[in-house]
Amino acid sequence: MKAVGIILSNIHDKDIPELTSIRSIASVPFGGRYRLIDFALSNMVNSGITTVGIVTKSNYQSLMDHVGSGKEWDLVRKNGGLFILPPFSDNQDNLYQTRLQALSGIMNFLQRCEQDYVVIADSNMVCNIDLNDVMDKHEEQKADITCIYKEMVLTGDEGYKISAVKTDVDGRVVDISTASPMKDVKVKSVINMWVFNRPLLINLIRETLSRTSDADFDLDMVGRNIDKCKIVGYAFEGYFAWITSLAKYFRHNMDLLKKDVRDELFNQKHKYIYTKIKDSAPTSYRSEAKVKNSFIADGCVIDGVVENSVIFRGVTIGRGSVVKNCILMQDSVVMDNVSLNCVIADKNVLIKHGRNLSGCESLPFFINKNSII
Amino acid sequence: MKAVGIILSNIHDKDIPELTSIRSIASVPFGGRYRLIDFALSNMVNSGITTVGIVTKSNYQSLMDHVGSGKEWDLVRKNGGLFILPPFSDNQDNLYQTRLQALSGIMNFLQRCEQDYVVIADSNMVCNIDLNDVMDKHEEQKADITCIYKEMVLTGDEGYKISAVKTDVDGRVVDISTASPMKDVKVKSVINMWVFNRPLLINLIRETLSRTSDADFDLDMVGRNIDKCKIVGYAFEGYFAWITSLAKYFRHNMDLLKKDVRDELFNQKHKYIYTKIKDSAPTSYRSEAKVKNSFIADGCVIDGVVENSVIFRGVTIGRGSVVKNCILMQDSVVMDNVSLNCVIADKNVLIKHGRNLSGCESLPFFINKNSII
Amino acid sequence: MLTKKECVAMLLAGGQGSRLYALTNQVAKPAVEFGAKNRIIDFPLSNCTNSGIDTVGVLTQYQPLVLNEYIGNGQPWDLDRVYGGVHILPPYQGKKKSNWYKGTANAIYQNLAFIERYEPDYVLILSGDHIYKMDYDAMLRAHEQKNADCTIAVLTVPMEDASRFGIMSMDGNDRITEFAEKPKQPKSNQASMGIYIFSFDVLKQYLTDDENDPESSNDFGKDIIPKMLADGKKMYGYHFEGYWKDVGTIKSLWEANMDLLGEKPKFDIFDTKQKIYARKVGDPPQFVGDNADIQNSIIGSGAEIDGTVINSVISGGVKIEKGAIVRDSVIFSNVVIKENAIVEMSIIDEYAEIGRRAVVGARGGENDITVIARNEKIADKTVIPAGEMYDTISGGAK
Amino acid sequence: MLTKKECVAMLLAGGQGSRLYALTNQVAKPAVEFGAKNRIIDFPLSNCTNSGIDTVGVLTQYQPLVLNEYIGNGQPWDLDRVYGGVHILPPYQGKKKSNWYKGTANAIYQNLAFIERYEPDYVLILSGDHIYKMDYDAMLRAHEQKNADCTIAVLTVPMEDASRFGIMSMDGNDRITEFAEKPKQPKSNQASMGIYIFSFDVLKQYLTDDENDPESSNDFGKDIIPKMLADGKKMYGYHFEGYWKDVGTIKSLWEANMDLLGEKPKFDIFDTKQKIYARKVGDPPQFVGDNADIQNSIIGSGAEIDGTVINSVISGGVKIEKGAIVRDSVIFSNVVIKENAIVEMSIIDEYAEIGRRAVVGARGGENDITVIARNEKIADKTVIPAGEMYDTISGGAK
Repeated sequence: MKAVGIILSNIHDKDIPELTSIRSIASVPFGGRYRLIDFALSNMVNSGITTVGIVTKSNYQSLMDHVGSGKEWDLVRKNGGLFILPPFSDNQDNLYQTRLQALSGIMNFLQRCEQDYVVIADSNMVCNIDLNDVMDKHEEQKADITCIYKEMVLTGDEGYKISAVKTDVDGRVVDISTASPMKDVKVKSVINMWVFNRPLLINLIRETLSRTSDADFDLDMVGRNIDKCKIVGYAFEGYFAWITSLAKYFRHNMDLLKKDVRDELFNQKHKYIYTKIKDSAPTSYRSEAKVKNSFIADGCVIDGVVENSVIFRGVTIGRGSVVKNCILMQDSVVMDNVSLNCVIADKNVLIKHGRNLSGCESLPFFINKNSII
Repeated sequence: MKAVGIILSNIHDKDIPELTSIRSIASVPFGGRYRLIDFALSNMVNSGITTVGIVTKSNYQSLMDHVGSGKEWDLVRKNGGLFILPPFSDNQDNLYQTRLQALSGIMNFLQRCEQDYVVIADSNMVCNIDLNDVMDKHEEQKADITCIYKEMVLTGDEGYKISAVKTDVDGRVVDISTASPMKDVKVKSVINMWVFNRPLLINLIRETLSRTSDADFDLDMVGRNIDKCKIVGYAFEGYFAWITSLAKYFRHNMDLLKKDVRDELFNQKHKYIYTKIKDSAPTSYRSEAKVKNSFIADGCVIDGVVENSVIFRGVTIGRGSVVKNCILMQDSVVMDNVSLNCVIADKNVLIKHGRNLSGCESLPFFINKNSII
Repeated sequence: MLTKKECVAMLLAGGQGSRLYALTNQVAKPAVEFGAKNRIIDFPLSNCTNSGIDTVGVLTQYQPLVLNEYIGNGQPWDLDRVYGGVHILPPYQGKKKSNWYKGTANAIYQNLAFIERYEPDYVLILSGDHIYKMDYDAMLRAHEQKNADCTIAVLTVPMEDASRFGIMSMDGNDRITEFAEKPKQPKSNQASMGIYIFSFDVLKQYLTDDENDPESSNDFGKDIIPKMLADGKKMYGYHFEGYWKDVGTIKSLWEANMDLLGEKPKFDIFDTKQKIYARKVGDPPQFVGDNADIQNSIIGSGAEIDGTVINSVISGGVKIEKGAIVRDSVIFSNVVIKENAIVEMSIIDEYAEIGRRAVVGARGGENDITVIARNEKIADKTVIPAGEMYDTISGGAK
Repeated sequence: MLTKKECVAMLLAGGQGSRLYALTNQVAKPAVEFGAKNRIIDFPLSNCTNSGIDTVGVLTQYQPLVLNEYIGNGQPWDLDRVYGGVHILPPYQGKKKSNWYKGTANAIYQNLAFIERYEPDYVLILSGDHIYKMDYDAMLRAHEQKNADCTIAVLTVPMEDASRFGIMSMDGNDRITEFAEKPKQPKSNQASMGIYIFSFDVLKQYLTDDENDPESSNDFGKDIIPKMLADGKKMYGYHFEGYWKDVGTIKSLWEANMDLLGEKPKFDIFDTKQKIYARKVGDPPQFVGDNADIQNSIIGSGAEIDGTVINSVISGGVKIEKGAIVRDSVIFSNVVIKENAIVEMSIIDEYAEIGRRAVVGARGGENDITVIARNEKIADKTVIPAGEMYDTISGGAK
């Protein structure tokens, strides 16, 4: 009960227009049966956070459908629970653009909470992090702010600016800066997960926005207060995937074919990733099924060849079809004698007899939701 | 499972600016512990409706706080349950103005439902109606649309236009028209509760809006189809209060001091009105309490005189104070030796020692939420 | 929602299910797994939900811990209602006496107060050991239409099996004229499915009379139904067509699992109109490895398959390692089958582990199903012969 | 959320509570009403919730129907958790034996499997018949800090009452040096409140040993605690200051209700920081009529008061008609007190009806509380003398 969780559901909607034209980044399907928000949300509830606010802006009907009452995350509660925080009415024409504006829109919520800490997270990432450990260290070090970072070697194709921190020997953050990514540079990258002391956060947001209305969270709010506040870094050592482009979406789904990634994300006792229950049947492998190295959700009927693929719930793959290196979302149907390679099919796509579709890893072939091809 | 419920939460926000500047009409407090939407919502669940969509537009944070996950109405469900339907993102600058526009915004929801019927209700009214009986008659008569009406003698001060229907001997609606109310005229007033066959409703909304974008629900959508559809009337005989002005808000709260009104609204077996549970203590009557003819919620501490009043949860009334003909909302504090007559205090008001405030029935003295006087 | 309930269902889940041997040494029969992601009780519970019945009493007294935990608040079946929903009903001590349930009728009798709370017109009596999908609402409408006192669901069975059932004779209007529990010389092949709808006032009267009859064995099939028939009550058969299987024996449980397989399975669990719900949390998708070969099988979520699986039903969380072969078998959840082990014609209960190169069961007759009990560890290279009930922990043998 | 639980609470709600006479003829003691809107069990359950303990086993075997229904899914106490939450634990039949709970320790022993599921470090043992607000978390932290095997909540009682309690002697560090269950010659006035925290591994060991000891009465106070003390286990007292009352007798139940009244009540239920939750649905506000005169009383929702109420505790849904007088009494929910009836120094159980001009009880000593049992109808003008236990339905008398 000591921390409230805040998840920003819309901040990165522009990154993958293919997937987010019809939904928020938070509700992008991932890994056979999940939505991206499942990771942030499950991380929070697994660490005992029972009050979570999801900041929304637009396109959040699919998100609300997915999280529903919060039951799957045990967030139907008398005290606390799940809160969808829609934008304010007096602000309709002028919806938030920045992270700070988003947070300033939920000031009432932040004030009414009684928890000591606020854990803030984006919803465009995949990881299984023990936030309890983060909060314990935050308390032990008597920090005002904990910045969770991930040491990573940049590839130069991140496609967006990255905030990096420098820390001293005690782990205290001494610098935060933003730069366009350069190849092969090793940085302590801010991964947009933070722990704040709640009253401090409220003051900092107010103060920062009172000076510049489009102030930057990392640089202006945190960066300018490095001397005034005790800001400590927390190095996250585990698997971390940032879903920031369609190619990365593809790559990180494929990561799930590695046993160590699966084990870390999904098979840690007491740290499961929860998602909406769909009551599908088991998956049925028919007599012509030949499946290798694939991650396959419930309710599929497979009578063809599947290799190196992530198959979502309720997908049908017909006899004689060959599916390799693909991501097929919920309820897609691949009829007979189809050949697919490096294809991402959004939900409920129908691919007719005999089609032959092929993309490549850096540019997967994308098929829109509900298409018939 | 045969009908889906739709509640319009914002249609009448302009009617009582005193109470709705900070909330939707649906979340206006009423009758000691309720919010107006409790009546529409409870009527629906009492008739076995388990899927309810609440159409929202603006100012709906207090409404979402009140209905929460829908637990109090047993609407936390795997299949169906409670849906908050926010406005569409691509329409932010152009939020719905009319009832029909509001419904057209939830077309997806209406299409995805599988129920045969749609029950539509406004949220600015107080009644306990057996919608099962309405639906049974709708089915028996093989109607396309049932218009629930109330026979009433107009007072001329309704302050808004009223739609009235005419029916033939079989109860079929033969005319619907709108007119400014005239005193002492008896009409079959449309009370904005309808039963539609779902596919028909979807078609009618589309068709009507395709011709006129600001078309009227009663006149354009229903009125112009009187010959094409079978529209039957259902006369609601019970207590019905329309909360359309502050004076009416006052008057209809005072109605609750009548035993027959209370019994009809609150004491019908299997037809309770549900609301959010607050876990208040019982109400405590101290040694100087003198209470008569009043409706008093839980968690109050009363040590003064209270007469002909409606007292919400958690109100404190100090020694020597006299409260008559008042509505005091949640957590208001009346200190010692205060005299109040015909006062409406919004939530969390503090009235200091010795104050003497008095309004009259047609113009109650209104005190804003959180005021200190 | 605090409304009167038209129909309350009472599910008899109390039996030990001793013909399931090792599988029910530690859990009650309705808690036994079925079909890669369900437990047996999912079927009657889901049927209730899909039939619009939202108030269910589950009568338990034998090894109820796993079952209680599984049913929990009833949420997976949408039975976590504010009023109604699913309630576990164990035996209890009253002021004057305390009794374990004596028979099926006595179990309901002891819980009349539970039923009365909902003021139902009808009571539906169900068993916890049948696999089927059924619309109880249609049966209820038939009961109502005929103004019956009791309606019994009827299935046509092969004549040679008839002596294992309660057998009915009916007139042209489906009114029951005769009823014989497990007759040696059955007069028809119309068998009771053990699913009854009673008008509540009639049921209450007969249960009360039955309780006061010291001669009675307090059983629906043996006492209540024959007595009502003798009294000339209006009792009708309701014909059920579709898949129905009593899974009270190892053989029938295995067969029912096999009935899920094939291009056109005898029992279609893929039908999304009548979903069978289950309590499931936290399982990721299944992973199929490079060495896997899976044919004509169904597999639940979270399984990791790197071996050969043929004609089998594999529950969630099962691991089948490289080189292992599973054929014609039913593997319950969280079982581990190690490298190069062979499992044939077997049922392996939850959390068991089959060691490397071990051989469990053999291809053969369906009367020789091999069973490995819950939590058992079969050492590497061990051979468990066909037809064995392997149960060292609770000590039972065949 | 499928996380291990630091502490699981086990609530002993099994006792018949025979010293509450008529009030517990039809319901278990923890289901008896208290304080205008609660039942006794609300107190330990709410304390758990307010202390961050979200996993509670409730051990019942006597008349559990009302209690089971009341606890239901645990939602009012926020104990409807997906994992954890509140579970009713009745006795059950195992493969080899079937036993009613023999004593408090045996009841926990029979449910070790339930506790183990949550892998707790600590187990909190509670009773279902105490009225108090307590932060169990603070006690847990003390237990943890002292690395104790067992911590017992301790209350200072008047010396003359000490022989009714388990009495402890402690050293300067609060380590318990002596424990005597209801000693004739108490050595201190430090009384056990019947609230224990055990480190689970230690508890498990002692319960298992106790079960194997044929001489044991399987009771915490009589067997487990003295045995642990004799073995030199680290046992500490945890001092509780605040209101606490065992409401196991009619007199103490009445007194505890009276303790809620006054400008500065002995027990403050208005404190919103530690709310006591209750299952409540559908009640409208209370209505106070033109003829009412209410002083120094607390009244629950949905009551309709048109008579005189003085120094009394009135539950929800009670009707007190014009001219009726209720004084120094506790009226449970849905009681009707008709015109000009007089009720004094009484406890009237749920759904009872007091006829016109009837007189129930009399002003007098607190040892002469009059009790009218559940559902009783007192005819017009009947006089029920002080001290009577009126119970024609379940047939009990004082």
